[in-house]
Amino acid sequence: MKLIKGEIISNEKMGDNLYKMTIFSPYVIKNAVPGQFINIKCSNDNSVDPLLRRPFSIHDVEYDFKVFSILYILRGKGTYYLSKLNPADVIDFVGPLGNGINIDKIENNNFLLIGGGIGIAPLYFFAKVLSSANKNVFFAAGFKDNSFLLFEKMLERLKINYEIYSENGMHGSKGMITDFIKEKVDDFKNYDIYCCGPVEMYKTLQNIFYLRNMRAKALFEEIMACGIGVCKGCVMKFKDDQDGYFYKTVCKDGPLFDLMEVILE
Amino acid sequence: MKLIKGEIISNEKMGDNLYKMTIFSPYVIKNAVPGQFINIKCSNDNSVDPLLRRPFSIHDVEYDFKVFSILYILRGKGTYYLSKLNPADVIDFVGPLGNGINIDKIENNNFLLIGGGIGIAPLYFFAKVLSSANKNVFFAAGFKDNSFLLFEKMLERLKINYEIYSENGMHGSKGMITDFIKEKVDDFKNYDIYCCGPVEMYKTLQNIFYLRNMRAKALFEEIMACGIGVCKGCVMKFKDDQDGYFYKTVCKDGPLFDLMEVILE
Amino acid sequence: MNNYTGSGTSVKLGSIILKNPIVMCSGTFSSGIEYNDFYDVSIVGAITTKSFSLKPRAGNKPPRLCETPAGLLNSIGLQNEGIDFFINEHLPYTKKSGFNIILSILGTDISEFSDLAVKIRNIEESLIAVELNLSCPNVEKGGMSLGSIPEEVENVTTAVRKILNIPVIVKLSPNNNNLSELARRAKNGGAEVISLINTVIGMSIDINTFKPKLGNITGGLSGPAIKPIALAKIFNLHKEKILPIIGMGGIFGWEDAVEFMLAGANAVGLGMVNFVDLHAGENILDGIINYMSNKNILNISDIIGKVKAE
Amino acid sequence: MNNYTGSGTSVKLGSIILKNPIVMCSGTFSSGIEYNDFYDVSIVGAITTKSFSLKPRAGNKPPRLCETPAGLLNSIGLQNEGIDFFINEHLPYTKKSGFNIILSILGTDISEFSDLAVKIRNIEESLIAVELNLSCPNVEKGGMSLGSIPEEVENVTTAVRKILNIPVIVKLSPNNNNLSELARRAKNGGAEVISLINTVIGMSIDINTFKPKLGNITGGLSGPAIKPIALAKIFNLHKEKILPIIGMGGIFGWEDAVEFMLAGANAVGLGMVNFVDLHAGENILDGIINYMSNKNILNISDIIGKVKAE
Ligand SMILES: Cc1cc2nc3c(=O)[nH]c(=O)nc-3n(C[C@H](O)[C@H](O)[C@H](O)COP(=O)(O)OP(=O)(O)OC[C@H]3O[C@@H](n4cnc5c(N)ncnc54)[C@H](O)[C@@H]3O)c2cc1C
Ligand SMILES: Cc1cc2nc3c(=O)[nH]c(=O)nc-3n(C[C@H](O)[C@H](O)[C@H](O)COP(=O)(O)OP(=O)(O)OC[C@H]3O[C@@H](n4cnc5c(N)ncnc54)[C@H](O)[C@@H]3O)c2cc1C
Ligand SMILES: Cc1cc2nc3c(=O)[nH]c(=O)nc-3n(C[C@H](O)[C@H](O)[C@H](O)COP(=O)(O)O)c2cc1C
Ligand SMILES: Cc1cc2nc3c(=O)[nH]c(=O)nc-3n(C[C@H](O)[C@H](O)[C@H](O)COP(=O)(O)O)c2cc1C
Ligand code: FES
Ligand code: FES
Repeated sequence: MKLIKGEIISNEKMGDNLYKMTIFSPYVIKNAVPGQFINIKCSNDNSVDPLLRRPFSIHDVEYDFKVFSILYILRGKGTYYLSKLNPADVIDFVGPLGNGINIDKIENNNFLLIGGGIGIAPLYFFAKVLSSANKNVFFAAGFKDNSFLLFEKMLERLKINYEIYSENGMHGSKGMITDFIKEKVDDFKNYDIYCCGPVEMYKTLQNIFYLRNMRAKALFEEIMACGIGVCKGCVMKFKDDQDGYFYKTVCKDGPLFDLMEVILE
Repeated sequence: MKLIKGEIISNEKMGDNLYKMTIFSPYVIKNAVPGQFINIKCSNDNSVDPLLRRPFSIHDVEYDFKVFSILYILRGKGTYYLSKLNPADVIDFVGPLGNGINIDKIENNNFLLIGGGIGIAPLYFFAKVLSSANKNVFFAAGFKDNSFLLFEKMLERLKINYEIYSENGMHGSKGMITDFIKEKVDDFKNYDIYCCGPVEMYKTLQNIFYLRNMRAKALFEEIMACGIGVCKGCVMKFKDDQDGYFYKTVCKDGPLFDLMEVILE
Repeated sequence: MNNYTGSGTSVKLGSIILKNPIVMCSGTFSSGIEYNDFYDVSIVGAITTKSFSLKPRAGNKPPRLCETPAGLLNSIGLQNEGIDFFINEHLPYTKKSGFNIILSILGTDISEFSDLAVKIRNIEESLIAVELNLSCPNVEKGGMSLGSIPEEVENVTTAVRKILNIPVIVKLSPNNNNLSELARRAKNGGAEVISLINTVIGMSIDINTFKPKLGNITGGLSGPAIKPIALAKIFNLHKEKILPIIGMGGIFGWEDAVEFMLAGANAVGLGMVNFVDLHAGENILDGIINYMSNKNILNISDIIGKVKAE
Repeated sequence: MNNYTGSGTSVKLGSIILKNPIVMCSGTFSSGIEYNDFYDVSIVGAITTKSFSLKPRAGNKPPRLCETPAGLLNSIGLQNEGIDFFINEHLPYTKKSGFNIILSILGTDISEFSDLAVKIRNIEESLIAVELNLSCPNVEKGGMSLGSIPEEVENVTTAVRKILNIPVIVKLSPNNNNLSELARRAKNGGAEVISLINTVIGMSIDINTFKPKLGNITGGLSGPAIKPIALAKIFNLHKEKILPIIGMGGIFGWEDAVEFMLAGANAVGLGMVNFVDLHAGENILDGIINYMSNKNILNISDIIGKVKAE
């Protein structure tokens, strides 16, 4: 991990409030694994508004061009700032951060990736890595509406199996992606499962997997300050060996955790 | 005075750290008199950095096109923000503000305008108004270096008399404009004198005029918050009838004051 | 633009009823006259005037302002033209224009406050309330402000209360640790409402000249920077249920105003935001009304102190 | 990059001599190990560790962070792995890497502080000083922090001083009115330095859920927003010449650091700036050194307290 000034190669609108920014960085290309993120300063050099850096998952990596990208949703001041940047502008970021997924250590050949909303961002990077390693990948993605239409094109290009659901039925099948998982869960008994999405999705998945004694890993989000494990601000709750609990940092111990160990409140 | 969203027509670099911004505003065109200023929000809508509005003199007015302009020096965050704006962007400003100079009330036909540095900005508007009223105008301007070279072109077009000094001699004669005034002051005995410049210039001028029992008016600057006379933040010191003193606001009672009445500390 | 007179926006503070919770802070809105050029300021719940003393005060030596990160330091030093000026020059205009005026007064001791109250007795019916600004440094009390001494808060309030029939508001400074004691004393003295917070003591230095950026060396910090501090003070005081609160300190948008009410403010004070958004009064009121309709809140007073903090 | 060891940058605080005035604040730099990946953090004057308690502390329930205008609210709740963890896991690394460590310790009463001191006795020679974080709420004292009670400040300092031979620093919170009394008590107890300021109490509320944005309801405000407040506190305490001061609170650039020294800080603490500028230590040190050479300042200690404020 390093403090980097990276040149923006492109910054495009992908859908309603959805943008993709591509950044040149040989260092990130060389070091990043799926699930890791970068922490971006979203204001001019001397500005303190917004004050904190903003974390974004590494969404895609193009090794040939030494560029990576982030996929982001317009939320507040930080993402507004990002959305106004142009090619050739420079962003100041720290990364790659977090534990991420080291595929060399995984023996399984079958992978189920479950993404909810913007949660598909880091999972796409993972899917790409798995598919180039000739693993069998099934990508289950759920959205609110059709603002991620372009994402389906990207999945197609990966030549993996996928299923898309949207709550209003405008993209893929109508319904929640967790409905699909519930129905088909037995097909994935021997898969390694990775999820990324909102807390509500995680609660549902915990229930589904718990009943079947299955396990899964998940990528989490918390508001961050330092991004490197120093401030203990971005913590999640875990059961300890006794009847108590303790906290782990999302930025350093995570963002990848065992979904079945996290206490969601 | 009104809160206005004005469209930027142009925003050009005029010299080292010197910019000119032209803004469309029929309201300002209709109401502004020389010496008045506008108070600009120099950050995006929801940003608080910088927090306060920044005051800028009305520098030029083109009645035909319903545009006016400001001439500004890059100093800090506020002017940096302004310098990055483009034609068709909109700025949020309040104006026209301050007492200004009502030429209809002036009987004299001869005017000496003394400008130091960016102080020439509001005096140019005054010179233009005077020259279209066929008054006899002499513009004495002093600069540090040659960063105001383009300004001389503007003066030439007004067809008025002028004299330019610069401290390093790179523009006009070498020296301080106050040296010129000191030497020629008797030529201007019956002129109405208006000045705008830094405090050091004002102190020198006070001395020159005091010895000769002459008077002059001057435009002042103070850090401002409200810009409309409410907060009493932007005050200058004046002698009162007894031996005491009192404060007047630059934004509302000024920025034009009798140079000989102000206590400069 | 929304309808400002719907009863859903009205709030009650002791015997004071405001048509909406927007109160302009003392010193940031003069008597409202200048802002009336920008919008009809009679729409706001109340306008607190600049603090007036018995005699005119020249104020502190400049510079009096300095911008800090998301904040404004000021050391105006309570420059004002004296209470007579308000009565003769401002009041006729504010009456005619239907402004809801809270008159802020300022004294260095009980006797100045009493003299002020006597002058106000004649104009009482044109005012909603009187607000006591107790932050003027008092020579006899070793330069401490009356507002930091519990007995003085009670005594001054009692003295003013005796003379006037209109409600008395006491404005407290956050630079005190004992806000609940001060509020209790204000209540004992007969105050009906607490205004909280005044500015926080701060300072700034020019690293080239080595001079303080304010002529008075230190000053009072206001603006968004102090918002979380103000909220915590209001939340803590509200819990004690001593008196209703006009909450202020860094409110910039309607969201902030709602936040203050959730924390326990019965009404909200807009201070230096008026310098940046010259239509802040109507904009923030509009925002609150939209929020109410989006959230189906019939009476804004229903959200006061409703932060979920067990 | 500049040369950091030139004697012109060194400062003296009691018997502590730092090679330069840059001190990393407790809780914002861990023990320096993570930041050492970004630059050689042994260049800074000192690194104050996260506050360690006798036993590990789980900390407060999340969310623990909330951004405010130019500020950061935190309610970490002093999560730490306990003093033994520091001694066994961090100290070997910090020793090897030549970090100048100020160990921050945290107790709920005198006995915990004494027990901590006993543990530290064995590693004293690897530390520059120990800093007492007295802001932990104490059950016996009705939830008040020890740091707000003058006698406790003195007693805790005395107790630690008796056990340890290295200098003791006492860190004070700005949420107290009586800073000079607290500093005098710290001095009586044998402290050589005061660290000022810790975070300011603040709060923030989500207007959609009505929930406080921090799991712990209130938290501590740090960052540029509090800079003017910190400066005024340091200026006022410095005037009393009780003890040397490590000044902190909102320092973001070298200009801020200089401002703090002019106000009276003998050294400057960098806190949450480390989260935004991960090279803050070297950047701010570089800035100070450039300023010195531009201004012909031979010794940075010559500017301490030199604000022109008569
Ligand atoms: C590890 C990690 C990876 C992420 N990856 C992505 C991604 O790939 N694409 C994407 O669109 N978003 C991602 N997010 C969320 C993203 O950080 C927030 O959307 C962003 O910070 C919002 O900033 P803002 O200024 O636009 O909004 P604001 O409303 O101004 O944010 C206010 C504050 O909340 C924090 N915040 C708000 N939402 C979140 C959140 N969900 N998580 C953490 N902090 C938050 C911000 O840091 C800030 O302090 C990720 C978050 C984390 C922790
Ligand atoms: C009536 C009036 C008319 C002015 N006309 C012009 C003009 O025509 N062209 C021009 O270039 N400048 C003019 N100025 C000065 C201009 O307002 C400042 O240069 C500008 O505010 C600097 O802002 P900044 O954020 O770039 O600098 P910063 O360094 O960030 O400013 C910091 C703070 O100081 C204040 N400030 C700094 N310098 C001045 C100053 N000289 N006067 C008032 N406030 C100041 C700012 O408002 C701000 O609060 C005028 C000032 C006044 C009062
Ligand atoms: C320029 C200025 C002048 C002020 N004058 C007074 C005053 O005369 N009386 C008073 O009680 N408060 C005064 N205040 C304090 C405000 O009324 C308010 O309490 C404070 O600014 C916090 O609110 P804000 O952050 O919204 O500005 C003044 C504040 C400012 C900024
Ligand atoms: C996330 C965080 C954790 C902190 N933890 C501690 C701590 O453990 N001990 C302590 O004495 N101060 C702690 N502080 C306070 C800082 O040391 C410092 O006094 C304060 O943040 C002001 O400086 P700043 O504005 O530069 O951050 C913490 C501050 C932050 C932001
Ligand atoms: S953001 Fe600081 S520990 Fe995770
Ligand atoms: S800026 Fe407020 S009175 Fe002039």
